[in-house]
Amino acid sequence: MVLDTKKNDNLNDVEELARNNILVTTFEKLWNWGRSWSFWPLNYGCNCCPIEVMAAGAGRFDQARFGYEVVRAVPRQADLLTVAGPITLKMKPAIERVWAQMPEPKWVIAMGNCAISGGPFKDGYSVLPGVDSIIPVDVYIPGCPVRPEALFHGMLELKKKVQQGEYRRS
Amino acid sequence: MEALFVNLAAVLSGWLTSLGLSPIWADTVLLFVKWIIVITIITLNIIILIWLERKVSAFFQERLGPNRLGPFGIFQTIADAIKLLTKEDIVPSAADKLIFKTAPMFFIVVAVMLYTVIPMGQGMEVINLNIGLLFFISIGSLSTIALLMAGWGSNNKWSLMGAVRSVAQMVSYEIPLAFSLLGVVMISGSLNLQDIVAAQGKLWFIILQPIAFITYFIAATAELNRGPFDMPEAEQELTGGAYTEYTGMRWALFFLAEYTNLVAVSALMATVFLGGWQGPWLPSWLWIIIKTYGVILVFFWVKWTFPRIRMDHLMSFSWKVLVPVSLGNILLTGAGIYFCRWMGWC
Amino acid sequence: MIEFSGLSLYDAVFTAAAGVTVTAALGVVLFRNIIYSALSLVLAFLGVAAIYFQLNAGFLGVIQILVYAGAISVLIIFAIMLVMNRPAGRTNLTSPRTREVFTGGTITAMMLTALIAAIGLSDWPKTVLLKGADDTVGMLAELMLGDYVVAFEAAAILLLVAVVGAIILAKGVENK
Amino acid sequence: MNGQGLIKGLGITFKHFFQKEITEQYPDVMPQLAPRFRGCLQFEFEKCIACGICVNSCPNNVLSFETEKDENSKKKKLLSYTIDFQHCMFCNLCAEGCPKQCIYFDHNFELSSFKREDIKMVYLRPAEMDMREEESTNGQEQQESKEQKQIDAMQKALQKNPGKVLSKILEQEEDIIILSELMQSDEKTAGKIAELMVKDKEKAAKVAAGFVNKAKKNRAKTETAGEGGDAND
Repeated sequence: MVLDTKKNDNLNDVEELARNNILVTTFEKLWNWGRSWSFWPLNYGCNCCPIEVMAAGAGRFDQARFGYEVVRAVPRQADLLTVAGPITLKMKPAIERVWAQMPEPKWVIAMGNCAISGGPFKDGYSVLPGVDSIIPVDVYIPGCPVRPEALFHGMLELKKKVQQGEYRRS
Repeated sequence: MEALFVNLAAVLSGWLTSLGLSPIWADTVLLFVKWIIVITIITLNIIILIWLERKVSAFFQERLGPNRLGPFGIFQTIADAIKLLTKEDIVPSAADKLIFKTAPMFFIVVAVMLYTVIPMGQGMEVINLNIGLLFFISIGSLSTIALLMAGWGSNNKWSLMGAVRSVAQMVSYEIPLAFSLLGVVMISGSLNLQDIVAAQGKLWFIILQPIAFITYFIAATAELNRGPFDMPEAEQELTGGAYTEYTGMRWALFFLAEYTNLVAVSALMATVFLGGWQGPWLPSWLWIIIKTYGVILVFFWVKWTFPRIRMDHLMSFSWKVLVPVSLGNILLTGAGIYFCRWMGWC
Repeated sequence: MIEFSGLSLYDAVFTAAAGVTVTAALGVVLFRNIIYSALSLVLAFLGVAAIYFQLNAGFLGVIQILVYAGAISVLIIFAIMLVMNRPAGRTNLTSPRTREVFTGGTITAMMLTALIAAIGLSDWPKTVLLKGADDTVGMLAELMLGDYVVAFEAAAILLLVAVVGAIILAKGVENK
Repeated sequence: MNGQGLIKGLGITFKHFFQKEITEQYPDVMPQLAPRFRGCLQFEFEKCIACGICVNSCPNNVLSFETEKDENSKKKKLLSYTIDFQHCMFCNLCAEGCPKQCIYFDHNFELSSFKREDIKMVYLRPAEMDMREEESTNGQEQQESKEQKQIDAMQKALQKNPGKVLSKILEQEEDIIILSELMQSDEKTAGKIAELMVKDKEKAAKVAAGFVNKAKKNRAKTETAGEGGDAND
């Protein structure tokens, strides 16, 4: 194990140690592989994007090809929160709670322009300017509504991100 | 090939006695080895089974199913298992921690215990109990308690509701389940599963007992909490039923146990109604696997065809249709046996 | 059967099963949470079933599991859950008063005396019944449906009456 | 009879089990999109005349631009153009109103990004544009080069959004699709139509109609030939 002696910062040393630790990094790679191939989504949405989510799960587009079809109704067993709709002030506590109930590691996809920024409803008195104002978002998928293929693209991008290990752990 | 595993067991037993162990201890060690083998096979089998269900359900809906990981997506379940193993393990602060943590273990232990008596081939079973069938039913009834523990321990309204439903459902469906097997017991005159298999040398009991087969199939579907009778974890009404609060590996244990139950019940069905390990050309342990998988595919077929039915319909179906029909079947079988003896056929 | 001597495996298994049974039975009485009591009742039933199995009374053991552990205790837990309306931690008796202790103690002592007397005065067979031990079910069937068929059917009718009575109590009788 | 429906249902799933899967394999095979599918909003800086119609017609304030008045020619000069894509609802009003067709939707739908800032698209004035303006001197040359430029632009537009451009010379949607397919396979035809569309619109319409008829005839011929072949088999 070679440590960079020039770096005096302790934190860097720890990171360096972690990076050079063969055992842990290999396991980490395996875990990330497993995680990236099995996002079990929990879907939130209002009207048009969820229709596309349903289409994505159905025969023509088939989310199951990537192994992401196990849609859980329970946040406790979900890995991926798909927010597909504008967040109103009334739904804000629900989203926050569901997010808090999901076990780590967890990810969020903001699907559609409503979820990203409030979309056409951005001037509404009760609409939040995007999900990222309450919970951290990993992938933004613009569209109105998002095509099922675009949703897959977002999920595959997230897969790349997870496989590289670049995700936060709160 | 036929006596492959039996010979292996004999060799192991001989080796153990040559080490200086007394026969009783050698038998005990051998029993544990058998258990470990059974558990390993169950786990591997279930990894394949979950993949199979995803693939089969996809084909029923003209989809492709998992096809990215490995050939035909066969490693999909392994990725899921790795993910579930590394998930955060949440125990709700308001839950009854002891009961919450014990429930999945209890469930899987009960599910694995079912394999004690199932004959996996000629002379291949963990214990040759003379009351095997009854043992299977009685151990199967214990899984209710595990669900009840999960539902109550979670301290969650969905969990409790799911547990209450599952208990009501399983207690009512145990009666037609046991009654439909009684016809078979009356014909074969034994509760030993190997004897029942031997009694089917000429004619499978599915031909002699078609009504019992159908009632058993329906009751078993309800006992397994599988669709269309998956009321206890109805996602649309109860989010996750008794498993609502479980995360990661604890939830996976429940899932594993459900599939273990599925395989056990299918294997029992193959044993009792479809001639067990008997069959031409192939070795006996292969026949039981083929038959079990056939029954499992029928379970999949039923699950992915029918929508979930209502709770009160489910209960009234059990008490008003299945129980009388299975009782009638017993009466009919008794009359048939008397008639047969009177005519001098048997 | 295999002959045993000293502390054999047989004894070890019996000790384990008996230990579980006694501990669980104590748990039923001593737990302050009534759900815990009910669940340890299940454990006690299972321990008793294990002892039955060891005594070569497999049928009895299986019925013990099926009826007591699988059905009756489930119904007990079910009833507790449905009617319980206070925190589970304080559902069992915590500090019984002197009078209750006295009454309960007296009854227990009487029962125990009767039981010991019954065990001590009976003429038990000194050897385990080995002949035909494989067919305990058949023997039981012959006894129940042959010699004691009247008692058996009477018990069945009693149960039926109880069920009908329970339904009438629960649903009420409509006056026409 | 009771249970008949159950058996029928089982039969249906059994039938579907053996039918061919209808799944599209997206990342391997790209989906067939309709010609007028609205994917990502594209902007061509050089063609924009900064009239502001797009900005005014946008219901969600997605678009905005900065201009500067040129001292010499007293024309408005576009400095930057911003598409804040996160509010867009793909209504196409901007593209419909644009007189120069410099804003349009292409077929790219893979827009997901890890950061919200990446969704916003900002177009800055390219440096070559100023240089080119200084270079232009002679009137005749300018006229010619202007025409050439227009033809080039038209060709580009035809490539990017054939349906919209061709709707000016052809009326029926069916014909438009046929012609756009024809042009995709044959560059020469595309160039010819673009040239004619800039110079003489009526003639362009006639030529286009001719092409369409020819294509239709060819298609009919191949179809009948195919049928004949089947009959012979």
